[in-house]
Amino acid sequence: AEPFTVAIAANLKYVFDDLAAEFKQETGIEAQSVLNASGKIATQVRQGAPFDVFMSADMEFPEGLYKEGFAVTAPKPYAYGLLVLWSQTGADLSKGVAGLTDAAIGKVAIANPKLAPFGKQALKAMEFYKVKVALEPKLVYGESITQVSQYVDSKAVDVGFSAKSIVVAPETTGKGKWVAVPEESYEPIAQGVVILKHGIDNNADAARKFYGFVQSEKARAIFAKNGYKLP
Amino acid sequence: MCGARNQTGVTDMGMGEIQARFHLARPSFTLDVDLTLPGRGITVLFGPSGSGKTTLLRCIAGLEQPREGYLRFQGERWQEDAYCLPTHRRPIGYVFQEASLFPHLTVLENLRFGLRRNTQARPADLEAAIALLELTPLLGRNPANLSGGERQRVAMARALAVRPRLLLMDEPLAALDYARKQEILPYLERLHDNLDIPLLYVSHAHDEVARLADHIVMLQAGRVLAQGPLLETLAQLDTPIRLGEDSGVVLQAQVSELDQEWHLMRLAFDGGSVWTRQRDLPLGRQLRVHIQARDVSVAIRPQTDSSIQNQLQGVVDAMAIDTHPGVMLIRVKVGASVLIARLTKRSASTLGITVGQSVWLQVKSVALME
Amino acid sequence: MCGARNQTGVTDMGMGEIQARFHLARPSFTLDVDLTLPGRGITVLFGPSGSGKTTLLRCIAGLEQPREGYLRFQGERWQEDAYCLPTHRRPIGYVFQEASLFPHLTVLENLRFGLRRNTQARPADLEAAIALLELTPLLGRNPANLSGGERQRVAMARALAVRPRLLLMDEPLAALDYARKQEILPYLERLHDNLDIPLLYVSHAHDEVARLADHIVMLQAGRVLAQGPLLETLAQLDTPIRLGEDSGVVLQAQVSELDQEWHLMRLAFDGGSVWTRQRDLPLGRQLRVHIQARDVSVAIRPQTDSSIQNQLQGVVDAMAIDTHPGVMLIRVKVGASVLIARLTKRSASTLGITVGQSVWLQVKSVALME
Amino acid sequence: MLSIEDIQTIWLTIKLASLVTLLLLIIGTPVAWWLVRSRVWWKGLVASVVALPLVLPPSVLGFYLLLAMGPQGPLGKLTQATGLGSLPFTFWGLVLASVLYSLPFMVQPLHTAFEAIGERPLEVAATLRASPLDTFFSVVVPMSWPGFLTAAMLTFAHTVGEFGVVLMIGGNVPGQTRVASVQIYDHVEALEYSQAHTLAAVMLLFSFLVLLALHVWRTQPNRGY
Amino acid sequence: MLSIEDIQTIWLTIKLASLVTLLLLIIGTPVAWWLVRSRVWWKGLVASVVALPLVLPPSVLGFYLLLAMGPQGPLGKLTQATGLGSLPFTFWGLVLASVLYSLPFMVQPLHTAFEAIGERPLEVAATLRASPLDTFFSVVVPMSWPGFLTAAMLTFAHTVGEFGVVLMIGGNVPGQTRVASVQIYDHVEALEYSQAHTLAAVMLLFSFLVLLALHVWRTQPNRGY
Ligand SMILES: Nc1ncnc2c1ncn2[C@@H]1O[C@H](COP(=O)(O)OP(=O)(O)OP(=O)(O)O)[C@@H](O)[C@H]1O
Ligand SMILES: Nc1ncnc2c1ncn2[C@@H]1O[C@H](COP(=O)(O)OP(=O)(O)OP(=O)(O)O)[C@@H](O)[C@H]1O
Ligand code: MOO
Ligand SMILES: [Mg+2]
Ligand SMILES: [Mg+2]
Repeated sequence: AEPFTVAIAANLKYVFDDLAAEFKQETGIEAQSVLNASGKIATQVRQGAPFDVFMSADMEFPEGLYKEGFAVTAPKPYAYGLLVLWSQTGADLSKGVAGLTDAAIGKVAIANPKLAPFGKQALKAMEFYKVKVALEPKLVYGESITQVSQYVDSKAVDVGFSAKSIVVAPETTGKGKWVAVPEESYEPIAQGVVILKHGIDNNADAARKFYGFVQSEKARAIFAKNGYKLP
Repeated sequence: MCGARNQTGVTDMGMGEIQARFHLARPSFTLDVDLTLPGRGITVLFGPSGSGKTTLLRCIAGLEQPREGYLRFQGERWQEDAYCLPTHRRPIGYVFQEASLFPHLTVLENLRFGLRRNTQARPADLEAAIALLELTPLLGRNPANLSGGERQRVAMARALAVRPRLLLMDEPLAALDYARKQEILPYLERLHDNLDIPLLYVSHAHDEVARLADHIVMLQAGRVLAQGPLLETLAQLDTPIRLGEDSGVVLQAQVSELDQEWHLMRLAFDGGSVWTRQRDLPLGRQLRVHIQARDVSVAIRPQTDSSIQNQLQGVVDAMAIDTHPGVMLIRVKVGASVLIARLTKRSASTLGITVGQSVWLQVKSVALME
Repeated sequence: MCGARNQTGVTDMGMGEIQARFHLARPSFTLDVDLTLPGRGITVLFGPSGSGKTTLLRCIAGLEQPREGYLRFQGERWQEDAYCLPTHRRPIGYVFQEASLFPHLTVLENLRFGLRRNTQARPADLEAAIALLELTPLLGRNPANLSGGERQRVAMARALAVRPRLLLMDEPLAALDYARKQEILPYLERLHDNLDIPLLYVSHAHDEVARLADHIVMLQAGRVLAQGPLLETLAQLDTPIRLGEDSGVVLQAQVSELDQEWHLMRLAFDGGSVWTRQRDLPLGRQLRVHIQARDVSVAIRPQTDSSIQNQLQGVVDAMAIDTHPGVMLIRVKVGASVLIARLTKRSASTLGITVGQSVWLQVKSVALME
Repeated sequence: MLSIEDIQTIWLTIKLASLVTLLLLIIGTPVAWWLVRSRVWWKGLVASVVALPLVLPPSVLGFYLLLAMGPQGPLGKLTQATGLGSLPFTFWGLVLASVLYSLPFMVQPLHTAFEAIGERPLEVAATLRASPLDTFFSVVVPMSWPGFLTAAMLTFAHTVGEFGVVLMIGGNVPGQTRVASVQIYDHVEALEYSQAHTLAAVMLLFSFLVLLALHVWRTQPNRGY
Repeated sequence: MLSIEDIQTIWLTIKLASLVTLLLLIIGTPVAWWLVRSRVWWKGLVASVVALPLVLPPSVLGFYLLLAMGPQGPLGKLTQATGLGSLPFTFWGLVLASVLYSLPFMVQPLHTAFEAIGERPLEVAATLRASPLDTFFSVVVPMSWPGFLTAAMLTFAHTVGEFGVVLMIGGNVPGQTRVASVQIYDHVEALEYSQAHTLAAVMLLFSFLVLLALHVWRTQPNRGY
């Protein structure tokens, strides 16, 4: 039989290793991951990609797939992404988003608001603090939230709007400073999961089990540990 | 080049001849020839620089696509209307005016290139060509590391090694020194005696023309000015072919006597004989002798006590002005043969030479060519 | 090529000479020469194919980097130990053995290439070269569309147009026909008379050697076999230089009489005179005549009633065997001059010719070269 | 250090790049030769179209290729009708996409190299009985050796580094379409920088050695070319 | 239809690609010539290093370039010390990155073309008083014209299509570093397919015309080359 394949949004890469290990222990089923940007996964699914379950970085892509019949379950949020401000150049983050207008702070990176939900929410937070116009000249746009992390990591920007899941990851601990963006200033990013038509046709059992597993307590614990807010 | 259409030359009634008719127009030059060349022997293409010698050879090889072309080789159709036998199907050997060796192959690989592609060719031919042209020490070399003459020798051997049925050579000996030419010319002569391969040969060198040509084609500005068997053509005093200082006649002769003591031999021709330096030739051997007009002097009485020992009696047949107004050529019948002498007009006048007069021709023995 | 180091040739006490010493080792060839060439006139490099003529020219041009090299041109240091004047700083004109035109330039652009880069050069020189070599109809053409001879003419004009102080020519006339050679040779002669440019000339053609050379260098297998002024060298019977059929001497002569009626002129040299075809030359004009041994016959008495009108009395000075055992050369002193005659041994024996004997030489007037 | 997965991706990369280079040698050579020899007026159009894939961003090109190769696309319909099955997300789909994308890197240098040979060697070969095909292999190919090496180097290196098209068409399936460039991307996305650096360093070193070997071979004095 | 923003990105792309092509002509030409003429043993190493940027996935290469050009990177320190300021997220940063990334597309075809000229034309030029530099411009450059065109075409097309490096270094800043390739990508990612198709079509058409013009120029019979 075909291996059971889960297409995952790029930001889930390291969480997934924990999830898959746990899932294997529980069910004995090996879940293989295919990583890509959520939008690209959606496009590939429409073109017949052999993916069984899709864990997106937002709700819109799985929603679209469901409406068009490529997904067989309505999308369900499995976790919420949280915004943080991250710096490795020693910028002063104590004044939060409002303090980014300080002349001592140079470039600020956000994910492309057109493409990435994290970017959209970052703009929302800036609007909330009424600094959007003032910050505009400082902004640079990453393709995804990971690229924002690379900008921070390379110290090419002073501050980036990153995800909490990234700054708490073992790979980044101890690198610079981060502060959470208060949740009242934006909407935490709902990330949805769906079973795909290919999954039902080819790996129905594994797909259903995994779909259930993602919402289980064990999985929730893993998400929480990795910096996601739980539904 | 001729398109690689997949037809083969349809064979006709064999006629042993080469019939060539080409019309090829270029911005500043038009080749327009209609020739019937003998199917054996050596035909020399002669003419000033830019007269179309190379272009004509290329047409015959199928390397040019003339607007109008008709070519039949020994009855085989090589070109006619839209039909054109591709070059690689023509059993030719071609020596280009520039040696054109393959730069990516060694000398030996160059030589083997055609051999490998031709079932007719025998390795022995290649070995003979290598020996003749003294290529053994060069075989492993790169063409870029050869001297000009060495390159040309390799190109000749390469063309000879494919055992062609028609040899096309564009000034193959131009870069070679006298001694080497003297070695190669007899080989080309033998080739022509033994193998019956017709050879079209472009040359500017009068000694090559005189020595090799059976047939001569004179080109000028893309047109044929004159053509014919060498002997006839050279004996015509009013021919437009001027071999410069080398006007003369070629006689068919036979070794008729050997003088071992003085290393001389007597060559008999129809109407007389001349003594010349001995060569390693057997009695009875047929050969051609070239007697240049400049080496023939005229007397109205036999001359004695002179080192000129070849004296022939004959009758003045025709007289003509040469290229210079002070000089003239006279044609003298010696038996069935014809010789040409050059002398100043003043001498002709002083001696009172007229057509029909009996004269003594003096030929310096050493000036004969074998 | 010589490295483009930024030194300039240091000028020495001018000596008007070319001193050249090169040692260049290649896998199968070693050039090892030590020459002093005259700083004016024409020096012909002569030798069999592969003897190193091209390599020597390239060393002089600075295109080869010999392991040991020493070169001084008219007192200027061009090469010595590690020092080497880069080619583009040497005031030379070079005609390569293969025409080597720039394929991306038209004929005219090729000709102008050197002109533009040389403040010494004058456009008039280029115009003269274009006229002489009849290049006007070719000026707009692409080198790829030229015939072999046309390419070579363009290459010659290109080298002449830079007004060099030393001309290096590698068989420049090899691809040219007789008539064209006859036009270009006088130009090269004049060049040498008027401009005082020394010319190093590689040639296989004996007529070119005889006609052009003041000095001759004979190369064999990378070494100098013989060298010296042409007149001396050719008059030495035991010289290793064998110009094949063209052995002979060159005499300095003067136009001393014109016969307008018969279009003849008399050329006087030290010890005698000969009649030859008239040329467009004034009375008193100095020139060189080449008398080939094959055109001289020997008699022990004056001859009459013969078309040979030039008879010279002299004394046999030396006798030697020629390349062929049946033939010999004899040297005859005519006044202060020396002539060489070739005759068969049998004739020599029959006539009883010995050293010290008085003889009559017959020279066919038309065989003289101007 | 490198994980077994990393090594698998390297192996897949070498397989893909070698295969693409080989296929492009087979496809690109006649295309380039045709571009040099043909006298039709529209060959300029073809030459330009060949270079076009380059100007699209790889992932966008990948998107269009995916549309073409997908079940509704013209290419997809064709492959399914002919029983070849679906190409996207398979190794052969990757190969096809890379071939299309790297075509100009093969064709352009060969075009230049073929042009530089000129007429004369072809004429000489014809007078020595070599058919046009024979001449091509025995004269044109060896004489344009440096051009072939340049073309192969550019194609190989470009296929190794390619990633936008590969990710789109291949779908990052382990063991099938997850080549090293995608794996490096994965590592970077997971902020596993040290793994990313190691894998990148290995790829660089390997490619450096391949390129160096090709270069040394090319300039070897006594190869006779 | 195209929005004003789209047109701005096209303009930026043309500016970037032209500038990069021009700069690479200036930089790549001496590098390629040196590779052909030099006799030092380590030139093979240099030749291989020149081609190396190709084998890294563009976004990874972009990341390394970003590290180098960032305030702590060696290049960044240099530009800041010399008063050139910070390069990432600026147009000139893009130019620099593209130049590095496209270097092999310029150098490799030129290398092949220069090699094909051989010694003789250089020798002839020297006997006609042309200095080595003069010879280079009056003989080598015109004789390797097709190589220059190939190199310029590949470089131009590749820079137009490049996107991984550009996105990373440029930071997608409108009017400064948001070139057409990034814009098309954004449209596709945002599912704005019709805008993506239009912009892609315009870029394709434009590039096609540029390539076609170069090609026609190259094969024009009476250019004398
Ligand atoms: N490819 C070409 N395109 C245009 N004209 C050409 C081409 N090749 C030769 N010609 C011209 O055609 C004429 C004949 O050239 P061809 O090469 O046949 O002369 P040739 O008799 O061989 O002269 P040579 O003895 O100098 O080699 C010349 O005037 C030459 O300029
Ligand atoms: N680049 C080279 N590398 C190695 N050997 C060479 C090279 N060029 C020439 N030779 C050899 O050096 C010798 C002399 O060559 P050169 O070209 O000087 O001869 P040449 O006297 O000019 O002959 P030709 O009259 O045939 O032109 C020849 O044996 C030749 O094979
Ligand atoms: O789909 Mo993502 O995780 O926003 O790059
Ligand atoms: Mg010719
Ligand atoms: Mg030579």
